Amino acid sequence: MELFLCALVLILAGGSLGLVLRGRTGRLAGPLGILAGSGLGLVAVLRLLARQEYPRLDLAWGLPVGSFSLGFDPLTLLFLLPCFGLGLACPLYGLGALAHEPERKVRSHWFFFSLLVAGLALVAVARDGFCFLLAWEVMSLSPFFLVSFADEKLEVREAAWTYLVASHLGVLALVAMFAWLAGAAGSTHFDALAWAAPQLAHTWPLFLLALAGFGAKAGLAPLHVWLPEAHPAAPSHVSAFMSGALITAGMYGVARILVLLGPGPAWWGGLLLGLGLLSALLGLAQGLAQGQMKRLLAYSSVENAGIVFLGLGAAHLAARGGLAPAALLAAAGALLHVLNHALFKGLLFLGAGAVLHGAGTVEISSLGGLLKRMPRTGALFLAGTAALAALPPFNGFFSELLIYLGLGQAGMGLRSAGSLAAWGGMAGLALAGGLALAALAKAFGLAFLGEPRTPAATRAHDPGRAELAAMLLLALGCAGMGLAAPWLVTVLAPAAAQVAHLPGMAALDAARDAQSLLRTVLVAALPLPVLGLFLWALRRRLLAGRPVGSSPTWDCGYARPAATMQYGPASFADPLASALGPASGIQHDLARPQGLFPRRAWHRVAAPDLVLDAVFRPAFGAALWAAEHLKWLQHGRIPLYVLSILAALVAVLAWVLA
Amino acid sequence: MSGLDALLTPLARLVLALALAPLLLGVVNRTEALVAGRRGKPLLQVYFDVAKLLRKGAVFSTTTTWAFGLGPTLGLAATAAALLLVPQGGLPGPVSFSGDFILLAYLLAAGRLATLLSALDTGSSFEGMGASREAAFAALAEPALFLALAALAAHRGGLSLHAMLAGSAPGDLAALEPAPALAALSLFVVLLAENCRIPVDDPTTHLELTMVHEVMVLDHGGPDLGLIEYAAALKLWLYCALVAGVLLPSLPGGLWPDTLAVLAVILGLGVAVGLVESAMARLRLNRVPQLLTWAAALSALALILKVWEAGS
Amino acid sequence: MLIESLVILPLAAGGAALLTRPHGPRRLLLLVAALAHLGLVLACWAGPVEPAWGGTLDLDAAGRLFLTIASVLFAAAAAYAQSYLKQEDPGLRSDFQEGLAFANAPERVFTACLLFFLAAMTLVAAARHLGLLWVGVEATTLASAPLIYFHRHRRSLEATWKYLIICSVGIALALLGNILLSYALFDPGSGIPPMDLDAVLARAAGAHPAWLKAAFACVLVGYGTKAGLAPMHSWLPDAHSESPSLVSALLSGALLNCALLGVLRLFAVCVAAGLGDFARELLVAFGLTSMGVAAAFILGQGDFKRLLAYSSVEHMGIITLGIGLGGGAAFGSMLHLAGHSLAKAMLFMLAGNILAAFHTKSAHDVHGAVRALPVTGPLWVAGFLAIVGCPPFSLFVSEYAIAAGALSSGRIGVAAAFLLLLGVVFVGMATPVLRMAQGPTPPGMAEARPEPALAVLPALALGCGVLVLGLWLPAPLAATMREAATIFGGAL
Amino acid sequence: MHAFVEPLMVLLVLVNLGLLSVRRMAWCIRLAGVQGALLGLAILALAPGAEPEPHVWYLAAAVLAIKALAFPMFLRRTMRTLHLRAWVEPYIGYGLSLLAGLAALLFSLWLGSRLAIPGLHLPPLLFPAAFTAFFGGLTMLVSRKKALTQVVGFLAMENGIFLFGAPTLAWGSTWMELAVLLDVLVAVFVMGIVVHRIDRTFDSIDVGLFCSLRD
Repeated sequence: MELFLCALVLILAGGSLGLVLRGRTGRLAGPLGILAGSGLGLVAVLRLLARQEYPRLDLAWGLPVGSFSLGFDPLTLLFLLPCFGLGLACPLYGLGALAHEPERKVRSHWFFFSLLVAGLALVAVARDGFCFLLAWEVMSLSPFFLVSFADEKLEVREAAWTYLVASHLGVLALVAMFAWLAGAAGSTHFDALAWAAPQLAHTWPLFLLALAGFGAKAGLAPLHVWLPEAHPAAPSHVSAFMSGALITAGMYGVARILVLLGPGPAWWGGLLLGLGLLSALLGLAQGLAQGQMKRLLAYSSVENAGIVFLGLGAAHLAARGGLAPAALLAAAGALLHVLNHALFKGLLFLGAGAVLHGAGTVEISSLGGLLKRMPRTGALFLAGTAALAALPPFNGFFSELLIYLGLGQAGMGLRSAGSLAAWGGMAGLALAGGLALAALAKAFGLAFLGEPRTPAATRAHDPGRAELAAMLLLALGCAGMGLAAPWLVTVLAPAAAQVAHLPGMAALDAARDAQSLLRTVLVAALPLPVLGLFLWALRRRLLAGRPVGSSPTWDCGYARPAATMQYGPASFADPLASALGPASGIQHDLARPQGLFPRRAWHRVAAPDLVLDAVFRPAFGAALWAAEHLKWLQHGRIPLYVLSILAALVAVLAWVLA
Repeated sequence: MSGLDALLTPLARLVLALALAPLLLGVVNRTEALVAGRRGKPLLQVYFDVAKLLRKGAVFSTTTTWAFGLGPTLGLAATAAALLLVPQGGLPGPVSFSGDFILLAYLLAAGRLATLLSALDTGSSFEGMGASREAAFAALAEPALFLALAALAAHRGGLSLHAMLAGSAPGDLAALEPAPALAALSLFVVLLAENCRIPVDDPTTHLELTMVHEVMVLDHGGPDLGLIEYAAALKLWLYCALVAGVLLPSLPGGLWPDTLAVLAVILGLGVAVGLVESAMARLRLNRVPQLLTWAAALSALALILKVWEAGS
Repeated sequence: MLIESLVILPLAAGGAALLTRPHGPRRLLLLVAALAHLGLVLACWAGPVEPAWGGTLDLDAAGRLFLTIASVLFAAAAAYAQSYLKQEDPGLRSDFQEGLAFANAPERVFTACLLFFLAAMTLVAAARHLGLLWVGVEATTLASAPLIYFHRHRRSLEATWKYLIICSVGIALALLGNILLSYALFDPGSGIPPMDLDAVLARAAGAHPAWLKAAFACVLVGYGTKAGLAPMHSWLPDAHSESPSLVSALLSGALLNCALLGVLRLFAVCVAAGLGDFARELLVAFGLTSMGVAAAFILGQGDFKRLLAYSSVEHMGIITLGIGLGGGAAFGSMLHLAGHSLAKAMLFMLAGNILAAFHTKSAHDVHGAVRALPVTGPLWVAGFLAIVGCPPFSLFVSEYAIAAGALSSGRIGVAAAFLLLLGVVFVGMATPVLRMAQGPTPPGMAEARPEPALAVLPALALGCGVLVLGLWLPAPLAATMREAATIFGGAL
Repeated sequence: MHAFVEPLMVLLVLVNLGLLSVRRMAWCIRLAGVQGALLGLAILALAPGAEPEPHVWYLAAAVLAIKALAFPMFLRRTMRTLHLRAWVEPYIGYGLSLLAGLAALLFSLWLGSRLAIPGLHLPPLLFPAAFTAFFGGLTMLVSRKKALTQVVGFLAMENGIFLFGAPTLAWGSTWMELAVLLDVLVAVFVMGIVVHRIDRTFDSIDVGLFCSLRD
């Protein structure tokens, strides 16, 4: 506990010192503080995990509501990992990436970054509803300042605005939820809330409020709209942290509320599963259609959030159906996926940042052939891609496998609707897997392979050492987590048992089974790399000493091939997009050449967010329209103002005396 | 069966599969030729092709990088690794566990990603086109595959491929029950799609604009192409083995009749593929998703039937 | 002596200001008087205060709270005035909106009226007699009208006239309410009691309900007009947008509170008479109406001073709503009162700086404030976060308490409306405020010009105040707020 | 003195209706003065006991001085110095204003019927008279264009409230009423000053011009 508090103090001190100090020390104080603090925090968390200690602490509190209660439990420890893990990688990357930015901006940037990391850590350890809300809001607000780093650009300002509004509206739902629950409990302490929840006649409004509030943060469709806007606008290490760590706060919130509210009805699980599936599929359908790498990755975060919620929903369904092993598998899969996602999405966003830095753009249609020019970034990005596509033996596969297994067991064990939901979840997850593969092949294949489509891409180069080190750290994490998956299951089991309300013994047994299963899986997956290496060697051996020529790519005899004629992002996505219909949201803007002497012709493809365009923009527009039409009330004429007072008086008197 | 046999028999069948897979392609080709009234290529033509290719040199595009080599090597490695999981003829595969079908699907996905990246590495729009279509069709085939396996899992009550395909009592004729029959049909469609057979793709055409798989490997030559051809044969064998597992009742007899039966069914499926190819025309590209959706719908129907049956 | 001196000190200083011709000493006098007043107010916190004028002046917890807020704000405004008045050109100049020539009112009058305004507010806060309270509120109107008309151009004149007429009507209604109240307390034995608050409270239980209800209705509409409750708020955006920024700060942060105190005093009588539920209904209705109307006007608002003004309407609605909900929400209201005053005064002062630098009140034409004004810009964003109730600012705590109060009393609809309107207001304010703060500076405007220290320090101090109250509520202050909430029928 | 109460009240109601229907500014101001005078008399008439106590006399004198003399003089002077046109210039026609006055009378009667206190014997017409004055004043505020008429309307409103409060003098302290009176006095003077300003700035005191501040 002391170690953890020291870490928090270090992080905050670094950021605040950076705000005060000038010059080089001012630039460095922030990132170094966060790095040191995150390292310390990681040590603290790992120690507590290893010892299975769950200390608690109450500190002095100066407000009449709430209390400053902190505490650890398996769930908290688990969710601290992405926070501190990415707290190690992202500032390291940012150190290099921001080296040439103006000092004033950089210093305030690191200040808000430190607030974000510390706020996120506090969210996980808070044991009091009000304290939680405070930390939550600090954590939610600071990314606004981080996203608007390059605020001279209009789209950045708009993205930051979208983020701010989405996150604040989410907070309002959370305020309602906690206030409601605290009103019933008479205290905001989590213990009191957990005690009070079962006494309530209806807990479903609380659950729905929490789902709205936390789901908005986690990127759960249809509340995900801020993600595809904010991630491309933010500096890449911020996108990486937001995508890998910040959105886990939303997942943590849902997991925590499932713990606090106690075992709810089965339909909660169904709802979670359904929304998770919707997020996964919508996120991919839309992500596939994107031509901008960071936007694509942002949608992939929506997808992965969906997978996590799908796992949580399946766990809930299975637990309510009395299938403890299935529940444990699904819950452990969901939680493991949280960690995995932090690693590979962090890696990919950093990689996208390296592309942005090296080639000056992340528009896939302007890239190409980067693997030759940025070989290290390319290799690391490919590793991240494979992990994200859940290919064995990388980490992503194991979490999805656990969720599949949970779904499968639930499908076989549950009856009627529950069973169909589980099977449907499995089919959806499979579709998501296929779509993810297509989207990632597009992101990596079109940007890193082939010929450069623009001169800027020709001049691309690998980033500096700090950036590469940060990416390497995460790539090693992806591979390591894959190899360590069987052991991780037992580490995660207590948290999974907590989320799914499983008795300790059943969870322990199930975890042991899962561990031995995963060991087998690991062994079964090993032939792939082994055989692959063998075949690679065989191929080199066969070609050695034989005539090996090189020539331009065979283009079926086309006279003047050009790099821009390569398959581009829109054409690559077209078959799937047309198969998916309107779900991909692709919009074509086509001006055909016309007449004998055609003027300019063009074909632009865009894929704006469907929910944003179909729901939120019209809703906000309608509110604005209504507000504009109410403004005649303030017409400027005194007689009518006095009349309104008179009317108010007469109305009140009539109501009072009637 | 002794312990050693339990290990050795699946391995032996694996070796058999590795050895006979090119023959299966030959059977398909020969069937087509016979239906068309030609004599056709020799049954062992694929063996000759692969052997010749492995002995050749290669020409690499100047655009390509090391990613170009991923397709042939990882593609074959993934298919071979996946074959390890497939039960053939009443016995589990060499590796079998609850949920092994998921590993199978993702191993195949890994191979697919490697092929896609090799194709994109050439920078040619033809290969990009092929990659794009391959990615699309594979993504849409995935739910059909999982739903079919789920229906089988619900039918036979187990999550390993062995349980799904061979868990029934001896003499249980799966083809006569609605759920497994539908699942088998669905799996067969997936087989056609995944192996780029008509009506999804025409492996013999040379019009690039209509091809999927062939166009992806346009730039590969020499040993690379040899590996790819062999991997294609293995993949076809793998899917045929899956479908055969659904169709084939567990035989009460010993090891040999069992093995022979499974070989017969697999080769029979090869004939079926050949017949389909002869009887049907290629679908328009934008009809393929519909076909795959139908396959998924069939499996879903099978699944719903099973769940409804269990509930009532 | 303490209370009398609280009233007399600013009066005397105002008189002296009228007589002092040179600018320097008079501005200093303003600051000294403000600080002295603040010192005296702080002295009131030390212990119980002797009532004055036969008990008609006394400070209970509510009075102390309201007075302290007013005094703190006045001190900040006085400090701000030092730099503000120095920047003001005394001669004829052209109005940036319409291009018409105008001059300022004499600074002597302005300073004196400021001080009289403080005296009147002190009177309102300290009054223990409903008649005196009324006189005080009317006096605030009269003292502040010349303040609004400091810049002597057409629009400020229009604003002043509207302010005068509408507030006078409102206050007349309040007078009617007071008279109705005295009838309500009629007792055949002893007749009608004096309007001394203690006596009124003592006899409230025997009041005639219909009369008391009518009285409360009149007072609510009457003082509510001055407190800016919708639909009687119509004067407020005009007056706030046209008056000098430091006056807007005082109007919004201090004057509205004082008027609301009038409503709350009578509300306490209603509670004592057992009509609490009835009165609460009215307060909740007016609170929500104010929030709703303010939200509608905040959405798409193009003038940033009017934006802040409508935000005041919204916050007065929140406070009224909280009192109406009672219980913990009433405590939240008291905290909200303090937080809103500090934050809003801060924002108005910063708006003044922005206005001075950009020469426009249009939120569309201002951008890049963070770059152009290195202190004002960030504080402007911080102030925005404070006023919309983001933690760690104190308005979050109070808004939480009010929402919790609504939910724990089972009024889910009210809570939902409250939170929804908060969300609408947040969106409505975020758009212009952030547009102003971010982005490149307008062409022709230098980046980063440092502001005078006294133009930003008061705002900074107020901002720190809101921040501190959001993290740590000092025990005496918390106790006073709790007591004040209890006076107005709440309990934590 | 009590005998005069009833006729006084009737007179007040009539003056009110008159205020709403006169067309000339001068008459309007004159009627406001008459209303003030009647108010002073009403205070005397409403005082308890056979002979009013000294403090009631003082207050009545102050009311007469301020409301019956000072205000009309001040307003007339303002009118002269501003060279105003003689007409009242209504938004709402005289007939409608009168109807509004009658509606106010009816609403006042209804209010009076709802508010009755056992043991408290108010003069029977006090309530309607006071409230008609009050609502009539408000109606003037709402329905007249000139800033000066609005001041008159405000005065009429205040008079109504004052009349309504007059009976409480029997029990209360006078100084509070005096303070109120003083406040109103200052208010009217401030308004007068502002009216002068308006005239100088806009060359008119038509408040219909006041619509530049709006959303």
